[in-house]
Amino acid sequence: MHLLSLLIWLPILGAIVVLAFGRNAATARWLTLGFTVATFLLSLPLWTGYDVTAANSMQFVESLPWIRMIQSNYALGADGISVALIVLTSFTTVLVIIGAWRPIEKRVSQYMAAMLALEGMLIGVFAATDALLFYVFFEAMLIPMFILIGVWGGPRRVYATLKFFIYTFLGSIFMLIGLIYLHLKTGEFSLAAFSQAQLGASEQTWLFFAFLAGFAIKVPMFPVHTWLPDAHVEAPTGGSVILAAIMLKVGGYGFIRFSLPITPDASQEFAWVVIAASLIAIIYIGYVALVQEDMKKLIAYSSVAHMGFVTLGIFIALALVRVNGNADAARLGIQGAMVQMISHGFVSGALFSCIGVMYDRLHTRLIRDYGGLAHVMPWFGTFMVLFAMANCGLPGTSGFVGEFMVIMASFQTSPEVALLAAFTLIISAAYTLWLVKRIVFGPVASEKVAKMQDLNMQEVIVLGAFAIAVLALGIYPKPLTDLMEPAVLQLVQQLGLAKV
Amino acid sequence: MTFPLICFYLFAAATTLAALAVILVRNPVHAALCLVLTFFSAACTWLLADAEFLAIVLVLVYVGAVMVLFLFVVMMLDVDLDPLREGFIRALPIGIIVALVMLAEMLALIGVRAMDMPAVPDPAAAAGISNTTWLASTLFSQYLLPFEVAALILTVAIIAAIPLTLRHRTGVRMQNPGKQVLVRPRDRLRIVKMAATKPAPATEEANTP
Amino acid sequence: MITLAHFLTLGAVLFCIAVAGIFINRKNVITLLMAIELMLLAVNTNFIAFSRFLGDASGQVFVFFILTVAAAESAIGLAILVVLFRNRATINVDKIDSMKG
Amino acid sequence: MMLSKTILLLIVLAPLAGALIAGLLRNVIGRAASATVTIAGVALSCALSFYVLHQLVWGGAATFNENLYTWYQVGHYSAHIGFLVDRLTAMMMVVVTFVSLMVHIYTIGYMAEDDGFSRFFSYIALFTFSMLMLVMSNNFLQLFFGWEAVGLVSYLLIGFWFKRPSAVFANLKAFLVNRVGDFGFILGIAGALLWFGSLDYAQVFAAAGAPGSELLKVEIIPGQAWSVATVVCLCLFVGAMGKSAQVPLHVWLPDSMEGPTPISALIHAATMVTAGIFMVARMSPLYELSETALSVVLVIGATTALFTGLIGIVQNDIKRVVAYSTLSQLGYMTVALGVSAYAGGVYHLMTHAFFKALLFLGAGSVIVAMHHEQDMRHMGGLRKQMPITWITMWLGSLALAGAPGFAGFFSKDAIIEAVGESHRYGAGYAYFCVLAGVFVTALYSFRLLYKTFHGKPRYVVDVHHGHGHDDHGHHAPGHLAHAPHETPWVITLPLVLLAIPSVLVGWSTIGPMVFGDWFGNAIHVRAANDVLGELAHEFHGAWAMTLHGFKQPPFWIALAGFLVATWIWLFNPGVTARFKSALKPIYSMLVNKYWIDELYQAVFARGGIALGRGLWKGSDAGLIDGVAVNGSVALVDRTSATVRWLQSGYLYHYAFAMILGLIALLAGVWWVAQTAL
Amino acid sequence: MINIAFNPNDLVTVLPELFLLGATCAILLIDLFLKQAQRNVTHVLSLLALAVTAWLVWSGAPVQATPAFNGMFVRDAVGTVLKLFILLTTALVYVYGRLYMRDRKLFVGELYLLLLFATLGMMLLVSAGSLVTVYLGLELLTLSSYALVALNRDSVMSSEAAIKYFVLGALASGLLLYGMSMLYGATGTLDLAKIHAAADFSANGAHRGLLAFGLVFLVVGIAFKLGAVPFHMWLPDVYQGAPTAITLFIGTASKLAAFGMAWRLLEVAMGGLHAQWTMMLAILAAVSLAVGNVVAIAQTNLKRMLAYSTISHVGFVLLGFVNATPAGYASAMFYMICYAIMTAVAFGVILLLARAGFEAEEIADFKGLNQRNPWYAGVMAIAMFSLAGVPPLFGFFAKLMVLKAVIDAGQMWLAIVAIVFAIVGLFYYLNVVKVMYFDEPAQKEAVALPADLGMRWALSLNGLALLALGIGWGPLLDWCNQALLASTQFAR
Repeated sequence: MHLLSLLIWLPILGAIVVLAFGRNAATARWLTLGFTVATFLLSLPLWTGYDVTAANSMQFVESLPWIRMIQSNYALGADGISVALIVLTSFTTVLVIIGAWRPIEKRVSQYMAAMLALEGMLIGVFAATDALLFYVFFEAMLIPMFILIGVWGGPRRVYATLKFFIYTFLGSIFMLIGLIYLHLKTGEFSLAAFSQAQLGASEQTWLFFAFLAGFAIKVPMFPVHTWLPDAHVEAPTGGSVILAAIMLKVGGYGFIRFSLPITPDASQEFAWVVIAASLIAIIYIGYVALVQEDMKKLIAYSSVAHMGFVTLGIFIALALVRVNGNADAARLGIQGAMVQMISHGFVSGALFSCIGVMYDRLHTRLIRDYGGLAHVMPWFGTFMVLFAMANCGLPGTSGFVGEFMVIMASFQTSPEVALLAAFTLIISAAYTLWLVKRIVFGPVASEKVAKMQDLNMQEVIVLGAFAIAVLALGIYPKPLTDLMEPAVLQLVQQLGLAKV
Repeated sequence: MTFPLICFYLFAAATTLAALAVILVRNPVHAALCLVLTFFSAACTWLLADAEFLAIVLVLVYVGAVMVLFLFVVMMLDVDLDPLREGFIRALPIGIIVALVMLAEMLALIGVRAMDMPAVPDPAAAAGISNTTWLASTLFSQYLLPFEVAALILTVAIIAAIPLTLRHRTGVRMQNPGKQVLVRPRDRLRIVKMAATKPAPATEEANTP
Repeated sequence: MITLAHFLTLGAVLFCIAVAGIFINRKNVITLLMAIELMLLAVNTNFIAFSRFLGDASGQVFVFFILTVAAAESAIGLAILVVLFRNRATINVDKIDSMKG
Repeated sequence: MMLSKTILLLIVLAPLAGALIAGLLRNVIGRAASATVTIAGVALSCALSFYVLHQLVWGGAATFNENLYTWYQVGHYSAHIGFLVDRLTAMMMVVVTFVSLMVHIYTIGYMAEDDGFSRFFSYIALFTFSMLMLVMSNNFLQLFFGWEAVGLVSYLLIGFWFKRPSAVFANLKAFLVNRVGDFGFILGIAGALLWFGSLDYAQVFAAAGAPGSELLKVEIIPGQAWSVATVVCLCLFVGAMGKSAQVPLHVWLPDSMEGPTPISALIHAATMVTAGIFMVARMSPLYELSETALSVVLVIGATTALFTGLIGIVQNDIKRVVAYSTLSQLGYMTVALGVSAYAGGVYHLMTHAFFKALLFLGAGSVIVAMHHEQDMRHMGGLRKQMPITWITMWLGSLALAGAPGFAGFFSKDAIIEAVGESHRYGAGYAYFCVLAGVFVTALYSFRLLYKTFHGKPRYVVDVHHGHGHDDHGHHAPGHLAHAPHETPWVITLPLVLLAIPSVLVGWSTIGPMVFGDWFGNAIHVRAANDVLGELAHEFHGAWAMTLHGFKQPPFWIALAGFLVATWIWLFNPGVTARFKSALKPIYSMLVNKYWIDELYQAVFARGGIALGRGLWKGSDAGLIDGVAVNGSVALVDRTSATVRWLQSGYLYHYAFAMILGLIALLAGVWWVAQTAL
Repeated sequence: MINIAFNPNDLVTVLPELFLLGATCAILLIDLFLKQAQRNVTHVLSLLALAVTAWLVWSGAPVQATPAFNGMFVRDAVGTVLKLFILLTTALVYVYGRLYMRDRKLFVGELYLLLLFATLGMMLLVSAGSLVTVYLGLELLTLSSYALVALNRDSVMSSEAAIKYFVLGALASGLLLYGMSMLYGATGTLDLAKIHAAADFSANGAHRGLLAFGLVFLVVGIAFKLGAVPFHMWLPDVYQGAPTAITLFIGTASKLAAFGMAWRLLEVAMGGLHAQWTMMLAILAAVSLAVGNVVAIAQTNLKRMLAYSTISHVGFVLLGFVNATPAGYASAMFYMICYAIMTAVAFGVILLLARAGFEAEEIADFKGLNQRNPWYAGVMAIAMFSLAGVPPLFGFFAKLMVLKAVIDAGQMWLAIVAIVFAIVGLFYYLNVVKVMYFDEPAQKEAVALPADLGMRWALSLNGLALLALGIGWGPLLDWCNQALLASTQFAR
């Protein structure tokens, strides 16, 4: 049963089918919905079929020789971390397609095809266990995203999409150098071989920074985050959702898959760099988010801040396992980072969908154009407040879980770090709720706002699904953490062993 | 200093000076002529190296064909000379410096001083054959393939040069003698019958009120 | 006695004159072509000298080919020059700059 | 015997179910059903809470401590959802559900004409659920969940009338200030997890109580070794300061009066704000480890008790007076905690819940009668129109002022005496504050009564001025569409029901709860700190305490306050103007609430925005984007535009380039050859 | 006395070339008797000739490298691979260029003949076993190319490009010859393999200076042919000035041939001095990458932009040489083949969109192509992404292999330079995609494309090949690798 292959190629096949037969917009929509739903349903057996008790955390393994000469294989596999992210991807894509049902009117089939291709590649990234295959998916997904932002984007879309493409390409190509080096060192491209490669201190150092370049930009971390606000602002709603909900996760996933196991010693030595950048992201970016005038930009900055928790959790784990010898806390940190990723997927996806709902009605994203939506769109207001609360990490919503775990874990090694990280409680509430205050509450801002219609069917489905996910994860995160536990455990054990 | 050496110096000097003249004279026609002189002198030095056949070929082919072609083109194009010399003085020092630097590097790298070895006995002479025979035996045995290719190259030159320069001018009036001969009077002259009387002018009447 | 060095030096000098010619004659394409002919002469001199001093015929054979090709080259080159002159009414290199940057 | 898990779950989930039904299906089921279903849920919850209390106190039930489900389990780190139900919890459950039930009933009347009727019920039921989760928690995680959840509902309710800019400002402010507290709180939780190894109360207390735990030190600031208990307790207390509105995080509570009055009663007086007090009492095993932390608690509490009370004197908004009174009373509770008189604090919490809810609901009743006029300057003489409200308000005020025999007397007197007994650092200051606070309390309490119910009416009834909706803000100040009259029974009934415990609850409970061992091991006090234990020796029953109370300074001070208030506001209302001008600096300081709001506004709000803008424009847009990103792009572009002209179009330049390249390569080779030799 | 040593087996070895020569002569004669309207016969015959030649090359490929004509000619695996792709790309020139040339009244017999002769020259060049054959093959190619560039003799641009090409090309071949004379002087032979055997490459060798000196000139000649900075100056002007079909030819087939020449001269003949030439090539590569990518950004003419892009790609090819091992050469060859295929697509689309009187060579001409002709916009986008080196397209893997070779050679700095400028390169490739997809078209309605089904299919397949080879590039890489392993082994 080649489940992972199916998950990767079904959407890509769907993209071709939609391009070929999607002349009619309605056909394109329904076809796409069919493919995404099928993919989502197929991804569920990953979760249910994942055996947490098995000795090997990597399951659903597939391997075919790809390029014999360089020992690169079409190798797929998924551990709990991958499974979680794959399910997130297939889930979010369905919602994105539903969300795009009405707003996307021009060149529908191309939009849908780009989304499907993107989905397939994203799943590919999370499923690849061959570094070259990973890299191919990692980079290839830039193409549909580039087109998505550029064709269906806002007025400054060209600047934004070029910036997005070049920025991310810049980082990843440095990573490519690292991958090639590792290939020369080990003679193959499998991630398992990479993680077992014996590397000296200086080798690890530059490899670490090569990977950092790739993943830090993707995450994105301070100070290489500036592509994100622009990309988000200009992207169509679906693009923003995918970007925030899934693409950013690739960076965090990369840290877990590459940086930590391959260069554990350098990661430990330079963890402070990442931790410092994460803390800056949490506080500095929080302040920047506070003063944004464009809603999407605000949420984009908030994404940067939230992803700071991901990197913090990942790298605090190193200090925990290496310095404090506290493997359990390290697991907590990584779990926290992972939960934060999944949660941020839901929350940011939902928030961007909310902004899309507003944008579709008023065609502006400026905060000052809105106000009093709770009065004219009560259901929308409810959802918006819920997701805002999740965004500022209210317990009971998914946003809290990851933050809580990361703060707990980081306190185990450094109360100072935890202190700065916990600052998010204040600043995230400040920017998110101030946003809510200005758009949802208060007097109805204008005649136009007064005429806004409450959510339609598709929007209710999208936001409702996100809401259920946010609450479910917030109330009962254990299924998720249990799913990821074997993989995290294995990673932490690996971290404990020095390579130098 | 032997006689051949003196000859060599003489011819070499002539070659060099003529070559300098090629690049320094104003008029392309003069330059081409200087080039001819350069080739002549060089051919002489080649003779000193026992390369009689090539020396003759150089004179025959180059001076006889190529240089004439050059001259032909120069004259055909009838170029305005004055603008072509602008910036000459300005470029001269640079040219000299570059050439000298180049020369120094080349000589240093080749290691000319290490090359003062005498010539081996002329193998052709040793074998008792002429230089031409010696050359030909190599050419037609070892270098058969290149020889054929050289022929191809000449073919290409023809195929290429003809369409580039051959020009069917349109709009040029030419006489066709055959047609002129075959012409008949009725082709040229047509007799048109016209009414004998002219209608009265109506304009004057119209003008009177 | 004539040594290899003499010929090589002559070749080098001719070569450098050719180079200087390219530098000095900034305007006239024909002179540029002549400079290149000089360069070929330098090459040929080298080959002949080496051939003589090594007692090997292939050098001279090569010269033979070079002369052949150079003739063909001149034919094509001059043909192109004629085409150019017809189009531009000049062979002034300074004027031939419709493509740049 | 064991408490039934099902019953406990029912207590928690009944309000939640009500909230969800009323909230999500409000358009389907209608207003009446929304109210019914929530009230039913809370009533069930309340009844069961009483049952649980009964079981624990008289039924001999053991403390219930069980996890319901695991939230996450990573290595030995785990977090659960579970209940710890002992007498402390049970008492809180009863207080919460009872007051909540009263408020629910009251709301039917108070919100009768509001569009958001169903929504309101949904919110308050949700609040009840959250508060129960908070108090019933057996671990820090769930505590924090409840902590934040009540904050959320508070946020939603303060901003209930979301079209009012002041309301949405106030709710944002409340949430943010609370978040500052939570910031400390979560660090405290993390500290407990680090140093005591668990999120579970029982395990944390066990670890903290283990010998040698005092010796644990941590150097947050290098060279300054602090006891970990101090660090944890202080961090947790920051949370309590936020939630229980202690100075300097008190600023949100007065503004929270933007919410509907039932909310003020339920959340911002009786229950939510006391969560901090409850939490510290719950954490008493930890706090007992740290003298330093307790001193801080003491000083902060004392400061709050006195200085916020002072502001109450100059307020004209009826609800704000009660709000400042709440602040002040919360200060009292905190002071009690600070002197290790946890039981006293919790006891005051309970009595205060009843009488403060009463006062708020009474104030709300007045407001309804006055058609949503809240300014006392436009009231007066209402005692004739609304006698029930008047009497119950008097009873509540007497309780608040600590008139002997009333519930407030017992609790407050116990606290004051405990402070007097304590030798903790800062106790002297605290003693002064709480004594002075008694005077202040009397002053503003009776000022409120006099200005509202006595004297001459200061409002005008414009009968012609429209009819129908009593929409807020439609009338000029002091102009009413109808004459005020007594409010319907759904409003007065809760007043009466609350007045009963306000008056009577002290008699039977003071003995066991404060001076006895009623709380059992729920509250842990070290013998050396046990001021209540000291006082217990002198306690000979409630009657004796009441009589004794007449001899104590608090009574005389309160009496002085009463007399002054009576003299000024009942007999010489004009004298206030003279006071105002005579004490202008003090007066303006009080009116402006010590300028703390302005300070925060300038430093944190505007400062934060300025900082953010600076970072955004300067660093993000300027440095990173401007210089690094677009700068490098511009550099490449410029280079490109420049370098392309090397391709000059001139043949000889092209040839030069080749020759120069050749020369350079030759030189390179030559140079390498030279160096190699 | 003249001893003509002629081995009839040699004719079998050169059978493909021989056939092509014969076919060319036949076409030359047939074409003379054709009217302009029947020119398609020449077209078909030429394609046929190329196809048969390719079949001969493929089917007769010897297991072991076979020298012929006294080592003048070597038929080996490297030659086979390169020839096949040379023939393929030349065929593409015919297919893509037919309508374009017809619209410009350049649909003449000479076009076909000169291209065939050039192809023959390239085949000779890549199989050369001697300096003489290198020179003659090169001249056969370049002389034909000069003429092809000038073919549109009424065009100012064409003739200007031709004269520039010619003068600089003559200069370059002069320099190359000078280098060859030095090699000859140092070793006394013109045979490439013998040069390697005879030369004393040791640091204190007798003719060390001479060899090094000659090497510099060889490198210059190679660099010129490839178009490496600073010997690249002809390239943008020729790309722009030449008729687009000819640009396609110069950009694809002749680059492959240049690769073959580079390999023959540098590895087969001068392998012993690789320490020297890798250094030179490294510098040339770095400068080419820099100049090519940076200057391309400023271009508004697509052909010119592609010229600069070529320069940068040449930088990459040279990087493969820096690791002077069969694997390194294989990566360079792989890259060159990849580059040829990608460029064919790009020029193919230009040719497709060009009409009589409209060149479609300005980037602005592609505005909104996606709305007019989405399929070809897609094909062009694939080409651009591939040129930019974005996976999963072929171009990425070529870059990957080259980078691997460079890093393997320990030249990390070069790899960094390469990727930094690859980023710079993204700008202009993406700009083309941007123009096609994001900009509004000048006119809304679809432009009628020439109804040459063969061209459309070929172009589509060519574009899809970039995608297909991006997924299944392994066999091609293996092929290149084995070819170079075998050939290098033989050359030693």
